[in-house]
Amino acid sequence: MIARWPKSLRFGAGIVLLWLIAAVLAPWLTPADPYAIDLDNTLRPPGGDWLMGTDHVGRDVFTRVVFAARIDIWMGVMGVLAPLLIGVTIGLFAGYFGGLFDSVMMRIVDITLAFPFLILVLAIVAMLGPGITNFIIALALVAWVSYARLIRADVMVVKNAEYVQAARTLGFSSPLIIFKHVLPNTISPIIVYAMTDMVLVVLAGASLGFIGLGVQPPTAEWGAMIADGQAYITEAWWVSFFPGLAAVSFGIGLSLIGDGLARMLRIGDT
Amino acid sequence: MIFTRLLICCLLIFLTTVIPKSVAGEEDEADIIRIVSLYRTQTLDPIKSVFTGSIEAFGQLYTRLLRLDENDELIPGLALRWEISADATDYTFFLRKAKFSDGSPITADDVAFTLLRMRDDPEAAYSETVEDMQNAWAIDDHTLRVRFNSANIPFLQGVETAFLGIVSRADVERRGSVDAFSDIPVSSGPYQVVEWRRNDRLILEPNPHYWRAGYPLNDGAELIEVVDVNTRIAMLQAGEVDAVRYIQNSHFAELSEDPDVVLPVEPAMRVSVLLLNHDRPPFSDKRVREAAALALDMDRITKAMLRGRGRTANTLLPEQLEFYDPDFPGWEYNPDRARQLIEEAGATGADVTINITAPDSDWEMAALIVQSYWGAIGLNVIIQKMDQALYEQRLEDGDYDSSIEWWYNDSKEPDLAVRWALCGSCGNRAYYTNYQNDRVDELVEMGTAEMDPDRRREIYREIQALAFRDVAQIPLYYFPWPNAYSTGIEGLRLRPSTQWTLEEARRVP
Amino acid sequence: MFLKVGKRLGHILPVLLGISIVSFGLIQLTPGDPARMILGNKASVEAVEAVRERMGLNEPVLQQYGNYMLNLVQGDLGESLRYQQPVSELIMQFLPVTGFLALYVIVLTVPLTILLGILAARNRGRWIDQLIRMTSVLGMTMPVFWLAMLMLRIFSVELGWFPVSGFGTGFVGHLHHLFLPAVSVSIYLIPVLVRNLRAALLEEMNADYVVASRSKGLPEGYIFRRHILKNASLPTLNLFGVLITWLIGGTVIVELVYAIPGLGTLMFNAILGRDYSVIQGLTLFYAFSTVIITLVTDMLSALIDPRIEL
Amino acid sequence: MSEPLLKVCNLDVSFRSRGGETHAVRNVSFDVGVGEIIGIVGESGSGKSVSCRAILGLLPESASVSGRIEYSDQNLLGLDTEGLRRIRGRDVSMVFQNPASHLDPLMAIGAQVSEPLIHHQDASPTQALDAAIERLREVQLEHPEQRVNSYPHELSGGMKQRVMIAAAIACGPGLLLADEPTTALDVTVQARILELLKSLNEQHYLSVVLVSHDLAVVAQVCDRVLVMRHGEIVESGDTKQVIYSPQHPYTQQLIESQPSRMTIRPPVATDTDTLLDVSNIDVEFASPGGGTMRALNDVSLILRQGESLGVVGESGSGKSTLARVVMGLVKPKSGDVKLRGQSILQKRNRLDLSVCRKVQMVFQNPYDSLNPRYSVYETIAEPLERHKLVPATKLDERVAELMGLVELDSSLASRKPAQLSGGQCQRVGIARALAMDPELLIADEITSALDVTIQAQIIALLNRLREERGLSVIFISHDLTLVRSFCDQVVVFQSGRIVESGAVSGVLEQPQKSYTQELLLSVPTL
Repeated sequence: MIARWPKSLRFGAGIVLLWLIAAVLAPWLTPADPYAIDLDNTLRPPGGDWLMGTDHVGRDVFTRVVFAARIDIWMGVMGVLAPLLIGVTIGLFAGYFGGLFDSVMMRIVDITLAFPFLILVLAIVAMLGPGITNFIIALALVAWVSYARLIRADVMVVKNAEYVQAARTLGFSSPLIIFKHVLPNTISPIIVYAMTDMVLVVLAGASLGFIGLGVQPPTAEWGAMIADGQAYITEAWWVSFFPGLAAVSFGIGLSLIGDGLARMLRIGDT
Repeated sequence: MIFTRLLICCLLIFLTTVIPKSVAGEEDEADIIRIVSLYRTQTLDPIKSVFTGSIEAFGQLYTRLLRLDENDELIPGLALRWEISADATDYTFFLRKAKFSDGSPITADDVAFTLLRMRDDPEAAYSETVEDMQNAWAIDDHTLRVRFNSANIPFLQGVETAFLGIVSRADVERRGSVDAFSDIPVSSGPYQVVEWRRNDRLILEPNPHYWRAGYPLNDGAELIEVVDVNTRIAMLQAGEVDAVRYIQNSHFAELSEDPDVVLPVEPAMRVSVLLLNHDRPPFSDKRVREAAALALDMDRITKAMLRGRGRTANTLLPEQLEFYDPDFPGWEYNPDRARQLIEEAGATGADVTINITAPDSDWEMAALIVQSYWGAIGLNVIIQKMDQALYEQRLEDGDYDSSIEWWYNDSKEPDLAVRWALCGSCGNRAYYTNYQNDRVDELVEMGTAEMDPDRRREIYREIQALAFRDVAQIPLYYFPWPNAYSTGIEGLRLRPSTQWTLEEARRVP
Repeated sequence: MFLKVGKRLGHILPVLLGISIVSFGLIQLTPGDPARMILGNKASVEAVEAVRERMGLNEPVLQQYGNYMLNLVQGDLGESLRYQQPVSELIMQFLPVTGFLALYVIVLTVPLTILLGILAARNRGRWIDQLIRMTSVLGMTMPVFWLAMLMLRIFSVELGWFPVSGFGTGFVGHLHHLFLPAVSVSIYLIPVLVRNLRAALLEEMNADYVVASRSKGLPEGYIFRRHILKNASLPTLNLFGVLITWLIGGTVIVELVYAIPGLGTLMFNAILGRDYSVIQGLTLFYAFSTVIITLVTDMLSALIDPRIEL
Repeated sequence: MSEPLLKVCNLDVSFRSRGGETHAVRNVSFDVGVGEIIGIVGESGSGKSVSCRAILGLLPESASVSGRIEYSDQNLLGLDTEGLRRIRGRDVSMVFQNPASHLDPLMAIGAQVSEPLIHHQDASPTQALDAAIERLREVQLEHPEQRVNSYPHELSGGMKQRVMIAAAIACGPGLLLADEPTTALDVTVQARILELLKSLNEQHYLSVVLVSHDLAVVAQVCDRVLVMRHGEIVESGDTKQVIYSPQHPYTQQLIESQPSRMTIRPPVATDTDTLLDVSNIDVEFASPGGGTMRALNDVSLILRQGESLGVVGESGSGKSTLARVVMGLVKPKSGDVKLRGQSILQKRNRLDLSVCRKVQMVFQNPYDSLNPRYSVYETIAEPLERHKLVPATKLDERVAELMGLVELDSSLASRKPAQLSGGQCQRVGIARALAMDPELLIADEITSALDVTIQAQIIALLNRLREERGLSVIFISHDLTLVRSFCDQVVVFQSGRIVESGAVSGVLEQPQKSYTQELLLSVPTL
């Protein structure tokens, strides 16, 4: 099975799997407590007791980078899953039934799209208060439109396919047709998009962290760590470099998976 | 073919961007002082905001009756001299001849108008100074009388604050209270506005009619607003600005090694504190508050946060204030006692939030340190970082457990400080902590009216001691202004009262 | 044609109405008080109340919305609560900067995208293709603010080639000041567009009409330019349109890092200061420009592709 | 016979893929004389198109070609890209199967016809355009002066094919390779395109290689025929000789599978009860340009129990719309459909099960009509399971039974559509319909995408089902000969109306309407 995967998919899956393992085994892989501050050992360079050095309050950067995988993976997954579920459901029904529901939903999509993404998220986060859960809620409220649009376009095509017509002539109920016949045949590009989107979610989280509305301290999260560390870039490059490296490698892993999946499922030829 | 065309295209773009450097060269070099700051100019009406950014601008636009010398002592400003009645209710100021930026004379009537406006305008942000004022009127063009209902000692310090910058009665009445201060107000101070690009910068040029002859020493100034601290510092290092307001802990090491930058220790009349909500468990229990204070190793915190640039706070008043008690012992670090108190209060494992504003890496760092110390005595600390508006709202609503803050006083006069920070009945619920001690409130009123300096000293000493023992707030440290300056200019500093000596600044020849 | 454009513009009215309702609702639900944000925390409760009263914030929500819409119908976006300056004036103050930046990004992005897209597609699977793909992924996964900060440190502070902040004066000055910001945005945009163009090119290269053109004996270069590139440009053009709309509202971070007084900075400050009318006005402006840009993209598509009707 | 224009010797083509090498063409040799039309016939995958494309070097990079291809003594296989380019379009040119996809949608047709002139004869754009107008006139495109500025999507399929031919003959080549040039077209259009090719051949002494899956088409215009199967030529020779005395068994099978040659004895309906009564159906669709388009106009017909009704007409004439109205997939504007006297017009989105069980449909496109994610077993079992038509314990048994009924090997049960052939897919579609145990089966062009031999098998299967189960069938087809051999009654559709109807023997032997006559005349027969 794996042997038949495209090279990029195997490579990408490998990277992501490594991070998954790191996230699960974080407490056993790391030498320190990710939240323990040590004011006697701030901004220590990499090497010796600290594989990747320490940050401005003396926390072990390596430990935090590994622990951050937990948050970032969770954020990526939830930040994609929630809008995916909402968007796919709405897109499926809107595309399949058309009519008033479709028109209303598409107007809502228009409205959401016309809002600048980051600003909408910013407003929602300001409204609900900061924190990772609210960030994901904000994402879900905004990002579903991309999924809805994507799947709706495909549903419009697939619903006219003869096998869907056939399912109708067999007297199947609409939900059955939608979930058993339409959904499985429209979901592949969504999955590929979701992979790219996951990169964007992690990045958006980091951007929000830069404005200070991302995850709450002292949570170890790559974006927040980069944002915290960049102030020390001349004094202690390692504080932001290693989380940056982690985020980029995770992003590359996801992109490669997206590429590979696209190739395997023959969606476009990338 | 298509490739060559595209390549040429890319090349052209590159050239057009790199060439300007050599063609345009340096921009015009008039002697303009540029200051970049996190803080925004929100309004140009001196009574309408107490936010730092606005105050810094007010000082440049509006002169006051008194001003400060280089040692920050009161000296004559617009008023050449003044007399105070024996019961300290009547103040008479004798004004010098001076003009507004529009060329009209500054009269005693304008000053009276300024004072009354602050007292009467419902939108006046901070009118404590003139709250008790009975009236202010011009005896003649150059003589002003101010009368209070009862003795008012702090007033003299109060007239120096930027909020009492003198505005033109004729202009305010002509344009109206709102329009007179939008865009280009009539100024009485060293500068007048060239352009106010809201959300970006305030561009100033010298006021040709400024009464201090020969000042400003420069050709103008720009107060620039930039959100990101890294950008502010990069601007200084690239020579785009002459001074940076509010650098953070993270950049001290880098900047102190930069030969073109100076990092003077500029005292500020402010104190960094941990606000505790007295209305909400667990901090409604004095034992928990005390434990929270005892749990903190203040000297370690100060050292970590200030890198040797300031002192641990030993009382709740800024050290620059008059009647500050330098001998007060402050908190000792005693985690064992703290843990014991927490257990006694049954607060072990209690959830406690610390609110901080974002994005501010220093507050985050302080919060992390406090979290670690409080965690050691059995409190479960949750840090909540939020944007300023939300933060203020929560503070005002009393919807918080604790909060890392600093506050400053506009003058050396402790009256305003205690009213603001410690007096439970003075309007702000002791800085929204809901701290209430009737004796403190009583002492505050006594302090305002007491004329004998020694007795005043006793009053404020008692206030400091009482509030400290009640753990009204936990004082952390006194910290200087974290400003950085280019070595290319001289004469510029930020006074303890948040005023620039901009008119005295100039480029080093 | 004009009729269709008019009809399209007519369609945006309900969208704009929806947006105004949503943004109004969002603002009302967001905690924080604009009056407090002007006066400061030392200000008395009475002063805050007085300011709220003047701003009309104490009126019932529906009435506030009604007033707002009444003004809007007359073409008035209202006044900034914080600055008492007409919102339209504020937008006009910041718009040229963002507009210039957006154009700059387009000028940087388009030729490079075409160049790299073609290089990658024509050398599919070879090292140059792999290199372009890997750098693209890198460009996409690098946090914008981090990259921007690094470039600022290297090119502005260390090397002194470009200014750190601001917009500069004169056309050349603008070009010079906005170079790094434009590059920062392009580094994110180009990979997205190159991937898209590469995929479209590869798809078109296998199209039937390409074989047919070859059977007519047309030179490969000609086929590529006149047939493949033109056909492949359509999806990329659409994506480009989407990205430009994103650009107008999405350069907040870049604007903050390079201290550029653009619309993103304005929006950021308005949100932080709870300057309701500015947030509303800007949101509507964004929405409107999104629709206009989409319309322009569609018109361009229709110009290239005779099958597309507006 | 003089020296041949094109000589193909021992042509071998194989494709490299991840799975290894596949041989598409083996040892193919033939030649084409000056002014000759030769036909290459074969079913899908027989290597006919590949051989044709190999001549001009138009195969993808993964193909490796060996052998010799000589055009006027020049070995085409030995030429570099530039050399080949000079030959293409000038000496040898090609027209393709699907004119819609082989024309650049973004370029005006005038420019597309001018292109070879500009590149081979250094003509200026205006000269080339004038010449292009001439060529378009030659291929009998009406009003070529105005049409040059049209885009492909504004033309009909036949017109597009004419444009492609005009571009191919623009530089006056000696040889035209025509790869299934009429497959996607209606019969009447097909006839005219074939006529055009013939006249070009006569007027310009143009040699033509005509590739087709339809032996009848080839027989109509070609001097000689090659029959290909599995990449090899199995028989070749003079057209008459191959058709009347085929040597190879495959050729024989091919000829026997021709609808006109099919030896099917349709069962005669004995029951005279009316099963389906369609009366005065009007259907309107919103057309993309605004306004409405009338797809069916006052259509009425009657189907008796056990009968087979043929519905014929060109594409867009409303045949399929009728099927969808009967199935309840399309709601008519007015009119009624009665099954055994009861109206079955649907109100709700979900179709009424009682109607579904009586009327079932089989679709045109074998692959598209099956859910690509379902195995054969799942596809057939789904209706049984959902509607609980059999107890769960009997499910496997019933699926096996249905598969047997449509002559599907039980080993295919776990396969997905992508792993099946077109004919197998179509059998699965029939089995799925039969699972509902219907009385009426609507077959909508179910063989049009299949090779003739497979078509013959499917028709035989349908016929058997009619015989065994007394199934009534509405058989929709564009192929009149097929209808003639399979149906009792026929209705002829033109532009949404029924122009003629009646018993097959009557209508098709002695058509009354000119349209029906034209349809009949256009059908190529052996």
